[in-house]
Amino acid sequence: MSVWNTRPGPPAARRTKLASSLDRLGGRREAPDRATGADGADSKLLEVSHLSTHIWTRAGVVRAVDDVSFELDYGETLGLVGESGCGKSMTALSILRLVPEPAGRIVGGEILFEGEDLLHLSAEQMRDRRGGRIGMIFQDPMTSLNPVHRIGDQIAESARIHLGLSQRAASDRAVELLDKVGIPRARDRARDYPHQFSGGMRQRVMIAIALACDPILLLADEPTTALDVTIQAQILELIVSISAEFHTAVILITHDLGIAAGMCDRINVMYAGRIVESGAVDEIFNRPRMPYTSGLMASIPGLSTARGQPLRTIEGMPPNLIDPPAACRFAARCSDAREICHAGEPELTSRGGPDHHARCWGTDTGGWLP
Amino acid sequence: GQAGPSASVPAETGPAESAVPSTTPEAAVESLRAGMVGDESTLNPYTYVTGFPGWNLLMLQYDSLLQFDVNGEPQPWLASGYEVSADGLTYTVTLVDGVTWNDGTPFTADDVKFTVDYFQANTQSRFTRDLSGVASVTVDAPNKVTITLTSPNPSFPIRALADVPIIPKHIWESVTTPAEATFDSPTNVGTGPYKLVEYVADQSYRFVANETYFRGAPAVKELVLVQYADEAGIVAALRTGDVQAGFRSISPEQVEALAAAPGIDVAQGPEFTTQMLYFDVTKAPFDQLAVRQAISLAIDRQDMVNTVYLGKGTVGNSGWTHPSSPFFNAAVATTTDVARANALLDEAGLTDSNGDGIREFDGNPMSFELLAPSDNPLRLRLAELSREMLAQIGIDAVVTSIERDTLVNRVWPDFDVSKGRDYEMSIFGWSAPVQVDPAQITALVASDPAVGSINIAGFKNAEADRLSGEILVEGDPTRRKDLLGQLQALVADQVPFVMLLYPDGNYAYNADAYDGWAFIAGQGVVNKLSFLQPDSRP
Amino acid sequence: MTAGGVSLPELPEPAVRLESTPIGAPAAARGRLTIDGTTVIGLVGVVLVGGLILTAILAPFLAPYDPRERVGIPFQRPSALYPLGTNDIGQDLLSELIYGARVSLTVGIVAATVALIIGTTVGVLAGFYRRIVGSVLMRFVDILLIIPFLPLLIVLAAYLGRSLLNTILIIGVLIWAATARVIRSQVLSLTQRDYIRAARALGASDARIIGRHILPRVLLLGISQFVQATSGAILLEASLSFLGLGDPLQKSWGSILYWAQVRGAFLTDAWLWWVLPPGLLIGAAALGFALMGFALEQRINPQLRSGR
Amino acid sequence: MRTERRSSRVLQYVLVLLIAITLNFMLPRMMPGNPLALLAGADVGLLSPEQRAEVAARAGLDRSIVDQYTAYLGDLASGDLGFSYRQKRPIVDMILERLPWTFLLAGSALLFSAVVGVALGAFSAWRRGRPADLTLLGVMIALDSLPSFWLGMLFVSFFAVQLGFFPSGGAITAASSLEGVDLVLNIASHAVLPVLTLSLLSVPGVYLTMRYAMLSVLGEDFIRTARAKGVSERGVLFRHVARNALAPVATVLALRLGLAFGGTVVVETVFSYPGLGRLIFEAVSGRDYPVMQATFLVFTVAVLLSNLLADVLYPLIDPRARAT
Amino acid sequence: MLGYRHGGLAAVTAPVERAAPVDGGARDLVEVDDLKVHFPIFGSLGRRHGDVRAVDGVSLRIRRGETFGLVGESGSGKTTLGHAILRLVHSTAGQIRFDGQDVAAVGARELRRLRRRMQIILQDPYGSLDPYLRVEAIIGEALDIHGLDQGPDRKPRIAALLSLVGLDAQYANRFPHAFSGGQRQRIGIARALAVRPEFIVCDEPISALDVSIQAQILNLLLRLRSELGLTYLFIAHDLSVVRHISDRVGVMYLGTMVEVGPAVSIYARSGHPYTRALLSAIPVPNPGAERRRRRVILRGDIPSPASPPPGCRFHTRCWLYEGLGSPERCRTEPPIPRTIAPDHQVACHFADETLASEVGVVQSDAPVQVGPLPDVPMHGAPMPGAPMPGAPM
Ligand SMILES: Nc1ncnc2c1ncn2[C@@H]1O[C@H](COP(=O)(O)OP(=O)(O)OP(=O)(O)O)[C@@H](O)[C@H]1O
Ligand SMILES: Nc1ncnc2c1ncn2[C@@H]1O[C@H](COP(=O)(O)OP(=O)(O)OP(=O)(O)O)[C@@H](O)[C@H]1O
Ligand SMILES: [Mg+2]
Ligand SMILES: [Mg+2]
Repeated sequence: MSVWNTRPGPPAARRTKLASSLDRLGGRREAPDRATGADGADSKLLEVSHLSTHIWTRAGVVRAVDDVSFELDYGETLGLVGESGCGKSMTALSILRLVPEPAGRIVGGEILFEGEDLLHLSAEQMRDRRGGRIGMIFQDPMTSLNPVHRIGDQIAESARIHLGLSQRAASDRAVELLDKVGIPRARDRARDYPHQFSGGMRQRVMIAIALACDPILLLADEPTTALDVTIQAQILELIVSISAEFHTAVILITHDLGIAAGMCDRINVMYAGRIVESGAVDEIFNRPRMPYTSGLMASIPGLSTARGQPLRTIEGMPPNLIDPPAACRFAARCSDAREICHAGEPELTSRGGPDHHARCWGTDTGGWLP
Repeated sequence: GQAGPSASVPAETGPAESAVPSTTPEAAVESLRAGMVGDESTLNPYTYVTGFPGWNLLMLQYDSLLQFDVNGEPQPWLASGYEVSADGLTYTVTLVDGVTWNDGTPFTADDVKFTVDYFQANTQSRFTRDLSGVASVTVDAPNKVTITLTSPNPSFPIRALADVPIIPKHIWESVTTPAEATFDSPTNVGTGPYKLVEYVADQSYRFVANETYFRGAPAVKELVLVQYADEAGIVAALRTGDVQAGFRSISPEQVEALAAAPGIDVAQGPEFTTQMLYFDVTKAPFDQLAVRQAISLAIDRQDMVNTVYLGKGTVGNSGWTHPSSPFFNAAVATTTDVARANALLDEAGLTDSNGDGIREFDGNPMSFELLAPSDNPLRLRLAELSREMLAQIGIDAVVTSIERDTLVNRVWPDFDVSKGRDYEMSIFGWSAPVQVDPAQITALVASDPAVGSINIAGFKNAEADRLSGEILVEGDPTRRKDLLGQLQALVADQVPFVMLLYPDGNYAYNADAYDGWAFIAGQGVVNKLSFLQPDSRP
Repeated sequence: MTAGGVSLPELPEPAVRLESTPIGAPAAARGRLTIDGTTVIGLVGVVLVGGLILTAILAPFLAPYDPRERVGIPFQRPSALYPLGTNDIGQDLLSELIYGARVSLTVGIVAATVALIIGTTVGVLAGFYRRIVGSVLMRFVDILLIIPFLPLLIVLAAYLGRSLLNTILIIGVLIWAATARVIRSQVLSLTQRDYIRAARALGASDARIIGRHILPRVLLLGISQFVQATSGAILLEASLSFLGLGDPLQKSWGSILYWAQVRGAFLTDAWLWWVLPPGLLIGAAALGFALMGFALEQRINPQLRSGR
Repeated sequence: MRTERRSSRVLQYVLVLLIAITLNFMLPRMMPGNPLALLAGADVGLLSPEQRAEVAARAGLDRSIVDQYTAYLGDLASGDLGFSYRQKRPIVDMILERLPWTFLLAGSALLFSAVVGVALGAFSAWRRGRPADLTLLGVMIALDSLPSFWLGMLFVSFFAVQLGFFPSGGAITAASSLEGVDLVLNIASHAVLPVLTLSLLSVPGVYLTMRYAMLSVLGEDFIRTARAKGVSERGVLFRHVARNALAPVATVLALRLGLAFGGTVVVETVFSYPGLGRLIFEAVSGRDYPVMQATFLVFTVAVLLSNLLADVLYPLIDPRARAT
Repeated sequence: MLGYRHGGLAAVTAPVERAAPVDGGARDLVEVDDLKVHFPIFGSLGRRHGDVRAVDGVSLRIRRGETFGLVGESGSGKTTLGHAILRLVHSTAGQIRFDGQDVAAVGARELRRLRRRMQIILQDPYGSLDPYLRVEAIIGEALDIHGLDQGPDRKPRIAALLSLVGLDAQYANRFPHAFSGGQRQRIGIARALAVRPEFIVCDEPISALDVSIQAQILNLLLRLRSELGLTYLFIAHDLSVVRHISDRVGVMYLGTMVEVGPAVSIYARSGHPYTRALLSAIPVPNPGAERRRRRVILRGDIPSPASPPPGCRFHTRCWLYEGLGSPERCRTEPPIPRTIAPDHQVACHFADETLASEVGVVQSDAPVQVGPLPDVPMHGAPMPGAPMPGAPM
């Protein structure tokens, strides 16, 4: 039994035993000090600005990600929440430049990662970032592993590509990682194939793959949605402890506000291809400024809501991303919408706290922006 | 298919009109390659497969007592001569001296007696049938045997003496199941001009000349037969030079094309196979003479020869016998007259009462199924042309192409005419032996199944039966010819079937490679004479 | 051999799904070019097949002669009078070719229809009544698929005799197994669908479920199978006719080739006008249907559309 | 469970084999026509009824169908395929003589089409949606739509008859005492056209399978995982896509091995090639029951063996099928 | 029959005939006794390798008018139990009585009548509607099968059903693909309501939906229950949802019922370590509460239902078992349910120890006030005949 506390400790620099042993093994380049970043406290690990990703379909161009900007600090966990189809996955895939081509294309913006614009890297350089500095975990562990390769090899592949390890060293490392993510008898299990693993174990393997090269950024796209609630808890615990231990920044994509509340330092709420609210987790949950965010939270029957009572709902459904309205995209579903809401689109503006932004015509004080 | 001829043609009939120039090869040809179709197994008397060319190839290694000459007449061969007793029952045969089997053992009269006894004891359909009338064989001397028949048989020399291969006693006496015995180079022993030295199933045969052959060393030292899937394969191989001769008659459309090819000649001549139009004369309306006569009159045989055989055939004679036959009754005329045919039908009251272009009988339209074998394109075409011609006299023939064996089974169930028949009309034909032995016409028309064994039309006519009976026992050649002429006239008049045409044999070869071919009428070039020096030929 | 016609491979349990992609869920990624390409491929197929069907229908107006009539002397070279020459008994080859479209296309389409009917029936029954009926039927299908095809075809053709109807029946009866398999796996997955369960819960009878929910769903798949089977059937008819196992008296493209073969046309110059055209037409017809089938399959099977 | 699975699979094959054997026995006998003509030779009509009966009895045709069947099974069990009516030789010999030729044709054609088909299929999948892919796809579907006999006929007509490059038929220049390299060259020159015909016709099948398999693998989630690991395009294509596509492709190839046997019928007929395919065609047209039965059986066994091969191969390639 | 034209909503869906309870209303609507549903595992030649014991000895009572919530991990047999009650799967052993009638024993005709009284709403709104049929046909099929409202009554009745679930009547002509998930689920509900059932199995009807839509559907179900007096078996894996809607809750694990009790009691004082673990695993959208919470993480995976562990099926993953030093009882003896509170049974040998533990106890936090709740009457109170406001699209 393990009883744990969700929060990682204060983001102090910690190099773990595993991390340093990996350094020894791979003799890889030394990462800049992960607590502060190479260029001092000012610079962020990831700065996404005005990112737009479109998908061409027969019906028209889907603006899956529409002018999205956000930042991520070293070691920080950022939640990306929102309804299905709002562009969360596309955002993550855009960062890795894995948007399904040729239908999808990043049409604009800039993604500064450790100071470099990922969109300007060559394919070769980009591959070097993928799986190296940036790891990714996908939603469905049942299909995300190659069924014909051994578990160990799939983990080792990353290490071999990015750390240039020998076959032997790479597989030793795979065993070490498997052990790390809590697979018992790791050395034996490394020789198994994915189908011999349960869903939860596969997701652990996915995490091991993502962590194989000690990434500085981990993208987790709904890593627990496909899992049972008790297994979900196992995986979440793993991600938390690992990210704390490796001091890895995490972008956690989820539609479960509960998970976001428990896991994240900061939250970005997305709606119809845009970020509509962002801020520190307590700010977002305790003082939501966007009716959409509060609506989402109110729709969840919590342990504290009155049983049997109707819940607050958000009626209607998100707009079509092929031809989004020029107004506030949420206006059509917003119970507080006024004329202005249907007239023009508000900017993402600072609210209340320094790190709290919302895209709403309503003001903090309950009034309305001009 | 075709079967090897076992009868003679009279001397006055020349072989092929386009007779092959008989050159005298100065030196023997080293090797000759010829193409054939279909495997003939190990080529001994019990295993060869078809009458043609199986029997013909068999006889390259074996000899019979008599041998056809190029005119198709039986001549002394292993027998230096024979005498027939007055009652026609006893044949005394004298053998040539100094003949040896190709394994060195001397050939004697014992081998002849053994051969007859063996074929009688171990059924081989053709030879057992040939020898079925033999009561006994006695060896009078090492070079003399007496063969006694149970009843007189004027066809005996043609059908038995010139047909049955003599087999070596010292080899065969230990063979108990001949059809299943394995024959190979040491056991394949004959007296013939060639010895089979190599057989690769489905691919080839290799014969080498018997240099000590009693008629002299053959003109071709090595003979290689290559098997092809079909005629086209042979033609292609002839053109590419893979083979120098085709042991199969080339279809008419290829003749000109091949003859035009450099170095390639085509030997043409009569083959006694037949193409006929049959109907079940036991069934209405074919039981009416007028209908049969009208059909015969409606068929334009020349058109068929020209269109389907491109002229490479002989127009059928309504008396059935080939004009080249010594027994041909020249008085029997064959006419095409559509108007008279229509008149005949009108007279018989078979008119087209409903104006649909088809006559009626007993209220039924004169519409019949005309069977044609699906594997024989030329017969299919003959059927199509027949349909067209019969349409002119208000008879609707619906051509049905069916599997050859199915057709045979319907026309001739279990090969037994006493079992009846299940067809209306059919294109059918007989192999060469049926035409070569003039007496065989009786088998076509006699109503007693024992005599009319191939009377598949179900024809029954008292006069025909009488004539048949006489023909079978008549020993006097002139009288026999007269009787045969009468029967031909009767056939032409009664129309038990419609004789359409006799196809020609066309054998392509490369004249530069070898040119010594002997075309035996009704048999073609595939025979041992083709490979003997001209002075060795009878 | 031409056995299955276009052998779009059957992968273990093809995952054929017909649902339109749910709104909101990421649709299978589609390359623009692939879609366009598929459309073009399908259109080429439609044009080919349409052209040939039109030819067949308009044969009496297009053909210069009655193909059964001997209009010239045999074995003529092409001339103004006979654009493709004459055959071995003087029938006009061009007219034969034009009328041949009727037989070849009829055999193809009707045989494929027979296969579609049997295959769909067996597939639906085997998929719906999975246990006993299903396993018995599928064992039968297995055996049919394992028995050497062409030999069986040859024997059946020989047994049943030659007629157009028999050719159609033989081909139809032998090629349904593949259709049955594909349909069955589709039905198997359909019966697991929730809306079938819902219909059951409403008290719907088996007949109603099959008729209303299963059949309409397998229809599209059936059509794609049908189109591909047509292509195969046309080739089979040609092969059978060529081997002399069809009805040589029917004017089909295969039988024209049969006559060309038995009368030695391909050993002479005649291959140019006697052998080439019918072969090309057979190819064109088979290709037309195959292309249509291919395009249809691309549309139906989302797995084929994906790939990034 | 694993052994049980395997044993039940074997059971299934035995069942199919039994049914095939029975069918093989029944089908030739269902054919119209009388084998007597063959047994007795062309002059059967001139035989007396007694002689005919004797001939039939010698071939065992006089016995009841059940007797014939049990005798047939008994002979099969002892490896005796019977005696040819037509060639009057043990069928085992005939088949053994022809088997190598068919193996040569089918084997080389399969090898050729496997290499070419897999390579082109992979290429197409890699260029999916581009003009090169679509062109190749069109060509392959077109090739697949050509009748095999026609292609063979054209080859004979063009390469053998008109140009004289290759022999027009046969497997080897008959009765030529060739040895060593000459022999090999001779055999090879005979095999070129039939192998080419067979290959051209089976390349599309392999190609389409490969392309299809690769495309469906390309759409799988784990390919995205591989990309996210930073695997290069080549690595994705070879290590991940091709490796996964291998299982269906190998299965199809194994199954084709069995089908290739049957596929030789037409080509061997066109090229007068002395293989099993021609044997069966000859046997059918000649009503050689025992040969028909035996060749049917060989074809069936070939298909069964190739199915078995596929079954054995699949789990070797796809670990999921190795489930315990 | 009540006319849809004259009555309110109730008239639209009121059961055509409602059999009087056999023994005067005291009887529970659904009675399940020691139910077992086993699925045979077949080999390739149809040989049976064993059984998946999807439901393995479950007993429960569902009272008239109550909502019975069923939770448990994936594969624990919830769906199978629901299907067995409707006889969508054959039960291997045990008894199911609906309103006193043995569901397994009735003939085809009677079964059809029964299925008019019980209905099911399925989890996947995308898979549960035939994409080839128009909405009208989908809902109409329910009417056709039972011969209800045929002829001129059919169209208006379908329209009334649609408006009952908050959809515009003009949608009747559309195909399912034109609808969002939430709308599709409404269509599914309308289909179930078409036959005027008394009892509905809701098999995870909201799991596949977005949070915002989930609330809409939950509200709709709540409203229908109060208006139509429906009885629900509500299956979910989300404990907070179950708690919100249910009167009583059953917790399933590997085919068995490990705990049954009033919702309040279960959430406040669960006596089963598994329930505790489930409770502790629910993430709540409240960073403060999350931070303070003590979670229990179960080790390992759910064992295969084909070979469940002996004794207490949960012992392989049980935190308490570990804490107690692996008592042998848990491994050998299947626990018998016992009552730990009124109407609250637990199948655990060490229920007392569990009760004493703090693990997974839900701290009641101050509710997060996120704005005014819509003015909707409470459970049980009648509601005016207007459809819910703000119907989508
Ligand atoms: N391959 C594709 N083709 C067409 N549209 C696509 C494709 N992939 C995604 N989209 C569209 O892009 C938009 C954003 O998709 P995305 O996958 O980022 O959503 P999401 O927020 O991750 O949703 P979910 O919670 O369902 O995963 C959606 O409207 C989706 O329909
Ligand atoms: N038709 C079937 N055949 C065989 N096994 C089945 C069948 N239906 C269900 N099962 C098995 O029975 C067990 C219980 O399944 P069930 O669907 O009832 O679980 P559940 O609790 O509803 O799970 P979920 O939350 O995933 O819906 C599972 O292991 C499942 O695999
Ligand atoms: Mg997503
Ligand atoms: Mg379920």
